[in-house]
Amino acid sequence: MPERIVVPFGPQHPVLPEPIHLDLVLEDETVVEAIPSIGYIHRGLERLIEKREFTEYVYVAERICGICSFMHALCYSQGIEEIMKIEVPDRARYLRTIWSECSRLHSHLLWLGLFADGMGFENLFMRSWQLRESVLDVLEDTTGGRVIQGTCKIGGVRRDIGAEKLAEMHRALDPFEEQCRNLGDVFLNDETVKYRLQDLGVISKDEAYALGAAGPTARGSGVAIDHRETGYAAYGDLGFKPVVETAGDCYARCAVRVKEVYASIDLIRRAISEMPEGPLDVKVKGAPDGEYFSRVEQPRGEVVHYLRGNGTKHLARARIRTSTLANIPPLVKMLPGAQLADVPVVVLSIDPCISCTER
Amino acid sequence: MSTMAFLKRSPWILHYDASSCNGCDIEVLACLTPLYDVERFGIINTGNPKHADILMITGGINELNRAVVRNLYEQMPEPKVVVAIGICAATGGIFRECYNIAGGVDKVIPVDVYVPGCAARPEMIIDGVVAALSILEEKRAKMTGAAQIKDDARHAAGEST
Amino acid sequence: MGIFQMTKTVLRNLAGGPATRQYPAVPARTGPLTRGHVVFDPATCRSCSLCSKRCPCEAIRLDKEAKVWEIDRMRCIACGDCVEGCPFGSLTMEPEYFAPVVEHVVERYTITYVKPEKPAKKPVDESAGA
Amino acid sequence: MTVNEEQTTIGVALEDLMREVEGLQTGGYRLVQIGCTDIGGAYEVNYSFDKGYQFRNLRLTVGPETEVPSISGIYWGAFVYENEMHDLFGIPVAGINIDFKGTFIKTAEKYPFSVTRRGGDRCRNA
Amino acid sequence: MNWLIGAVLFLILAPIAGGLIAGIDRKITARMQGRVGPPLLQPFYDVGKLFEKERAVVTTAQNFYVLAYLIFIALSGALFFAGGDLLLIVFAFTLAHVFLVLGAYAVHSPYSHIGAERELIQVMAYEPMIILAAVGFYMVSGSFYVTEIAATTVPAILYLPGVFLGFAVILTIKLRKSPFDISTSHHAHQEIVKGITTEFSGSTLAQVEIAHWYENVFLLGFVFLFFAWNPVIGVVAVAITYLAEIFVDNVTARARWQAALKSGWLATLLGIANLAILSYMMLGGA
Amino acid sequence: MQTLLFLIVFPILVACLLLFVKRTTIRYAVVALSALAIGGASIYLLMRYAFEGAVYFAAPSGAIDLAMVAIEMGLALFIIYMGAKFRNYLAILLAVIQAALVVYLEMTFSGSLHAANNLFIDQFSIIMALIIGLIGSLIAVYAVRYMETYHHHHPEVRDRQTFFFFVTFVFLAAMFGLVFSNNLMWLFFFWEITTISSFLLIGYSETEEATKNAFRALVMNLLGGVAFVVAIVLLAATEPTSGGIDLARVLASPDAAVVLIPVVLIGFAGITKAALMPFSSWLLGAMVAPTPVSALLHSSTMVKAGVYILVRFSPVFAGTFAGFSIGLVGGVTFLVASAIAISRSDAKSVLAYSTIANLGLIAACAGVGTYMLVWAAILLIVFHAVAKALLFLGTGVIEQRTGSRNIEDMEGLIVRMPKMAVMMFIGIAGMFLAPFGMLISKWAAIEAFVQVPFGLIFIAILAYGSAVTVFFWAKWMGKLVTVTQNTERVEKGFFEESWAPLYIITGLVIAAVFLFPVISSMLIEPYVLAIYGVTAHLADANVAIMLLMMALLLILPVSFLLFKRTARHLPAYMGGRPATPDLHFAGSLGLTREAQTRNYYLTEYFGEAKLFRPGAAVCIVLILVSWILAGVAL
Ligand code: SF4
Ligand code: SF4
Ligand code: SF4
Ligand code: SF4
Ligand code: SF4
Ligand code: SF4
Ligand code: SF4
Ligand code: SF4
Repeated sequence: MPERIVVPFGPQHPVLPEPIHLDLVLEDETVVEAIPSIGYIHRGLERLIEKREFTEYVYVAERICGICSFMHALCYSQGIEEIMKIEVPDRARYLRTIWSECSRLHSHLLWLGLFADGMGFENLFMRSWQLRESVLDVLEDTTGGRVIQGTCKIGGVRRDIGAEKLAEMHRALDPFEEQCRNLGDVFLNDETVKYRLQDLGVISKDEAYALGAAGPTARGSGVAIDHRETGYAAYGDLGFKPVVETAGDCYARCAVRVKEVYASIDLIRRAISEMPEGPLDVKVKGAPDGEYFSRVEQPRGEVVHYLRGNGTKHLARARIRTSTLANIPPLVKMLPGAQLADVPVVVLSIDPCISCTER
Repeated sequence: MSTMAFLKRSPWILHYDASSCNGCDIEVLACLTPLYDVERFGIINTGNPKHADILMITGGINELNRAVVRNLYEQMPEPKVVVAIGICAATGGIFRECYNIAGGVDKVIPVDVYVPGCAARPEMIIDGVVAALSILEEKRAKMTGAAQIKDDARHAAGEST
Repeated sequence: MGIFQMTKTVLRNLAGGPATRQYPAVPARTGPLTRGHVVFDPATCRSCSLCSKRCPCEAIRLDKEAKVWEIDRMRCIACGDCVEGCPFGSLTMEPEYFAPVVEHVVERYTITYVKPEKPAKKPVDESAGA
Repeated sequence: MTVNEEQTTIGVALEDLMREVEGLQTGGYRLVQIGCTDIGGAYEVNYSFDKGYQFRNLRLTVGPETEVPSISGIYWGAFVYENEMHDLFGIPVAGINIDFKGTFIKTAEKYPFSVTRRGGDRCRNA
Repeated sequence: MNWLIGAVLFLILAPIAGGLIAGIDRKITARMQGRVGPPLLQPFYDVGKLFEKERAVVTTAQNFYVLAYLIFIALSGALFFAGGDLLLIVFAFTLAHVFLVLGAYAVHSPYSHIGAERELIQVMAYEPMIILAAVGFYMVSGSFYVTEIAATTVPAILYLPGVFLGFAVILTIKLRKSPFDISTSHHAHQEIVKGITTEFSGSTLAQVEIAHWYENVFLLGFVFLFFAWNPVIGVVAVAITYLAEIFVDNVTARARWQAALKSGWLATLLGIANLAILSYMMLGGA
Repeated sequence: MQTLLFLIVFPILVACLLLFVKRTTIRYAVVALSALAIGGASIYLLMRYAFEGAVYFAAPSGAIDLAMVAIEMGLALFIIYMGAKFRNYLAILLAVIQAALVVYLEMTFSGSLHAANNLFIDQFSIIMALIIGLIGSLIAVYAVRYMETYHHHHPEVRDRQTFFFFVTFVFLAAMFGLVFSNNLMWLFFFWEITTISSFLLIGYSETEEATKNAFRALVMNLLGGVAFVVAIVLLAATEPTSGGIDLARVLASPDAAVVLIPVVLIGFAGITKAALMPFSSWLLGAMVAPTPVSALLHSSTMVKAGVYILVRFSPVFAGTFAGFSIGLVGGVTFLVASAIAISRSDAKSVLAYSTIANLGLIAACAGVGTYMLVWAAILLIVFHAVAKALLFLGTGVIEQRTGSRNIEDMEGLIVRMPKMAVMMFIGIAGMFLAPFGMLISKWAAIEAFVQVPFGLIFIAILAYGSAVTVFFWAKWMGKLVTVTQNTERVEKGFFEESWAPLYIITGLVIAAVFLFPVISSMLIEPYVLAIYGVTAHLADANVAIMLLMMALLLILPVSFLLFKRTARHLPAYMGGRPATPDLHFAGSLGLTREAQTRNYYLTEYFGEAKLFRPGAAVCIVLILVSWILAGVAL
């Protein structure tokens, strides 16, 4: 009869770069109970809205999280634009799409690396992050920042990408895609990786839907929700289909992300070739009055910015619900029954981003 | 009492994400990867305070992590240095005025090097570690010196009795 | 067949040599847009205080009376908003990073711009430290 | 294929909340979020649901001390939002399936978003 | 007196060789990962550094067990290079590991204990194969003594290919290489922090590291025995074997303990099959 | 011969005396003095006969034989009575069969029921006598204090201490008789006495469980007893070629095929008594008895009678397929029982499985029966007896002191009961670490099996088995040495006297390593030489290395002094969470939790439920095969 082991897992833990803590109750190494707890990163930036004008708040929104910083800025800006009925110029919409997808690329590659690290596959981690650097280089060249871009603003974008740079990016996409596909092959076909991922942390389609799972966590279980389908930014013009896997295990969630990497490359390619000319932004006058639930598909799933203006320069409320928060209930269901060695893998399989979760 | 100073050639780091936005965080991790490869300098990210020489903290101090940061710092054997990565870790950065942010890391533990930037970039982080190394070496010298003094005192006491 | 999928990468890495950018032997890679740090030109600043108002981090402080312009390097997020906002081009964003320091740095400049017809340009008194 | 997103907000009374939520659940909606807003002396609690990108929002308005029933019996995952509601706003939620009892998000100042929070310093340049 | 020279040489040279091997290992690993990697002498810097650190313990007893671990690892290696009885060496080797495990147990710490349990699982996984390898050598050379095994003129590897493969599997466990670096790991982060070495720091950790160097040299010596009939081929084979281990380390994810145990035991079965065929041939031949 | 008789008769006298001693102090004095006498006598035996080889004594028979039969009938009646009382009809049936067979034997073969010499002694018997005389009597001494506390803790159990010690000493007497008998009828008589004694001791507490387990032991041993009688009947029937009931003659029998069947049957009796699979359950059930009983059963008596008989007859097994499959029964038992021990957290249960495993190993050696293996088997018997006695007695002390015999509850024993922890540590080390005896014996066994045809099977079993053994012992050791914080010492105040036997046995465990070369060259090697004409021994160089290791082990603790000085004490790593020194930390849901470190039990792979039945099934098949093969050989 196995005895119960109680292990304090985190907040500081080598495998999870962000502080999340779990009280693990194990029998031998099988998890019987895992209660997560957060709060180590809570800053309280929603209330910063009281101290920042709504235009300045974009900088704060970007720093809700440094990984999909662009997406947060985008989600926030789109919300304000919706309230203020601002029509964003076409070129800006396309540029936003390109940067969004670059963010998704670097985020997914980052995640793939961390995931490999979680499985103890150091070389794969190195390779993923090496590829990610090429995306970061593009981001730096086009926005001036590697991880915090600072190019999205209300009413459009702050920088353009010149034709020359666009052409260069387009040329670079093919070799990059090939490298990504080689990397993806390892994740999808390597036996040791499969052994670590398959049948682990299974969430059925119905369960995923009922628990409100978001993003690849939902899509890995066969729930086809992807907010890009609503056609914000330029997605409506580019045509978009969500990537869906049905197994609901860690392998499926990984596969979704691998395939989304390919899909992102494709979207960028199309966005570049269909890039319209035109202005980058429109002038923002007045202050927002009204409310809107702005939703954007982040690498980790849908994020909701609930924005409510009261006609002044300061919003009355900004409430940010991120995908990781929505994915915590599925995570709680996934852990019991896993092995201790699988705990980081399962936790990482929802791609937790504590920073934006806790705000 | 060695004067070899291996410490400078083998700084092992412990990275903790206090309340950063992940931006600086992932740049710290990026340092380990092929393009920056800090292992060139003998740096290893240990993830275990008992093995670490340099504590790298990203993000500011909030209500909950205050005790964690102090705990990690105390778990590290001397000599040790603290490198605050990013302006959040220096002053709280853009979140300085948030109700849950008490300020930079130096509110809780002594910080030896500040790496500014938002996000701090891998190259700056490398520079930060290099700056930390000489401080680390200073601390080691002081430590062995102190031990020497203590030793001498003990000898003196031993002889007098 | 799925075993050792990583072999290709390993062999390529061995054959191709390391991808490492040899910083610091090789200078850091930056682009023209790279936001490194803000540089202030005391000779052209007209103390309009727009920069300090726009700054989301309260990193810039301006004392119009004393003609002092300060930037707290430990607060600046290098967003570039002040640079964009300065109507007189007194601020520029340099791609080089601000080097790590052992103490908080607040840079203080005395504005040398003089209103008269011919603006005399001479940089004076640049002191770092806090 | 692009789906047009629609957002509808329906006010709901406290006593109807559970019924409405159950209705949405049987209707195949998923829970997107629960969020609160301080509207001066009272809270608006938004229960947001979605089905095929059609966004439905139940809006409950409650006084500062009113106890709100938990919907975690219907939507298991609601506990994250309800704990947050309690920790940040101080709204008492009754019967959460996983009740963190005020430790979900620990804050330096208690209930930082509550209507009774101190200060009205809306301007940083004061 | 030959045996004494072997033992003394081992005690002096093994740490140097072991540290260099570790340095080469890290360099090659880095290259396989597209990185430059640390200087060749990095392992020595690391150990030197550890000796410079403050002595910090959770409980004083931990140092005692680690020292015992080091001493007995060195002893078993020395016995090996002195040409002693292989079985006795294997048992001394086990004793050493039990001390390491006890060191981790002595500390009342969850991660340390989990590491200790996993280390024991590893011991359980590799021990049968090591014993079997010793028996295999006996069947080929008619002796358990390393001196005599090393002196045989028959190429042991030809008779013991299965045993060698099995040994290669457990060598991965012993060198703490992926996929079997479950109890503590030299690289890639691990869910149990640093497992068995979590609570060791400073000079104690340095001792663990030095013991590991001793151990590696000893293990490579063991590999050499398979090829001992021709020293040149032997050295080359040892190098190739080690390279293969580094390679496997770099192309696999870490396994769970179940897989480590099963692999170790299946490897043993392979060895048994090999020996069964061998003994059948010998019976038939006789 | 007087010494032999003294060792058999004196304990019986003491037993009768103890029936009338009610005060603990007086009982302690009596037991301690008799222990001294018995121990002294066995040492005298050693000095007197060690260099003489086998010596035979024509002890008076006739009247004694009759008395024995009478007592056997009486015992049968007693079993029938008990069986009726507790409705265990199987026991009655077996007792009746056995009695009937004995009567049949006496009636039909009275002519061939005599041995030239009823008693004998050789080096093997001396070793057994030493084990019984030293370890057995030390356990008896320990039991005096233990039983007093036992009744203190268990007021619900009827106090029958006088009876308890009576049976204990009868038990010792029977064991002496058993190892000195050359007459198989005598041997069988003592054999039956040990069965009954253990039955009475296991059922001591008179609880339902105790009674049930006592009967299980009884039934299984009676089964062996029946086989034993059948064997004697067969031997008596084939007296001219087989040698009848004269042990020496049977062993020297010219017609090995004839004696093989009876010897295999006796081997079967040995298997039941040695609690090999599938009969292990009686020994496991015996754990309900007070700890000294377990110590007795496991280390110096009872099961040792089982393996004694197997080793005695191993020259007959040697080289036969029947013997080989008996050896396999032992081998499988060794592997399965060791594996199951992993999944147990009850200290006594672990000890029990480990005993079964080691008996299995001894049986494996005996069954295959080459000279080297017999040498190894006897080594195993010796080392197992000392180390196991220490462990049982230690567990008993710990249980009485801390209220638990769960291994998990022994966490931090090094802080709470440092002396006890060190003794347990040594005991456990004695079970599986180089250079202690058990490991040396295993090593010897491996070297021996290599040279046996098909020995590879045993090598494989040993390789896996010893790996498994390392796992469960080391994790137990680990629990002992964990330095916990904030735990009080509970060692003080324990009856100081009961430490004496523990100290002595601890000394014996260590001494066994140093004396091992002496024991081997003085007793075991001559015995093996006498029987096989060749003998085994360890190479001198290896002995030297082992002694060096032992010396290192003894010196190492001195290095402790080195560490005392400057180290700074840090709390354990708790994921950065602030925690108290006793590992309480702030957990989720606002609860304060305690980090718990527990051993692994790997039940999924090594659970009793998973392994016991398959193991038992394999062993049953092997036993049947051994009979068939014996039959075929004929
Ligand atoms: S999910 Fe949130 S925290 Fe994570 S990368 Fe995106 S915005 Fe950042
Ligand atoms: S300094 Fe900037 S990038 Fe770094 S953690 Fe703070 S907000 Fe994020
Ligand atoms: S204090 Fe900061 S925010 Fe306020 S005016 Fe000065 S620079 Fe601007
Ligand atoms: S760059 Fe941004 S943060 Fe820095 S001073 Fe200018 S506006 Fe402020
Ligand atoms: S720097 Fe530019 S914006 Fe700032 S005060 Fe001077 S002129 Fe105005
Ligand atoms: S403008 Fe003045 S009164 Fe108004 S909120 Fe700001 S500080 Fe307060
Ligand atoms: S008046 Fe309003 S917008 Fe202006 S500074 Fe004050 S709070 Fe901000
Ligand atoms: S800072 Fe000055 S201008 Fe801005 S809101 Fe406050 S008072 Fe008004």
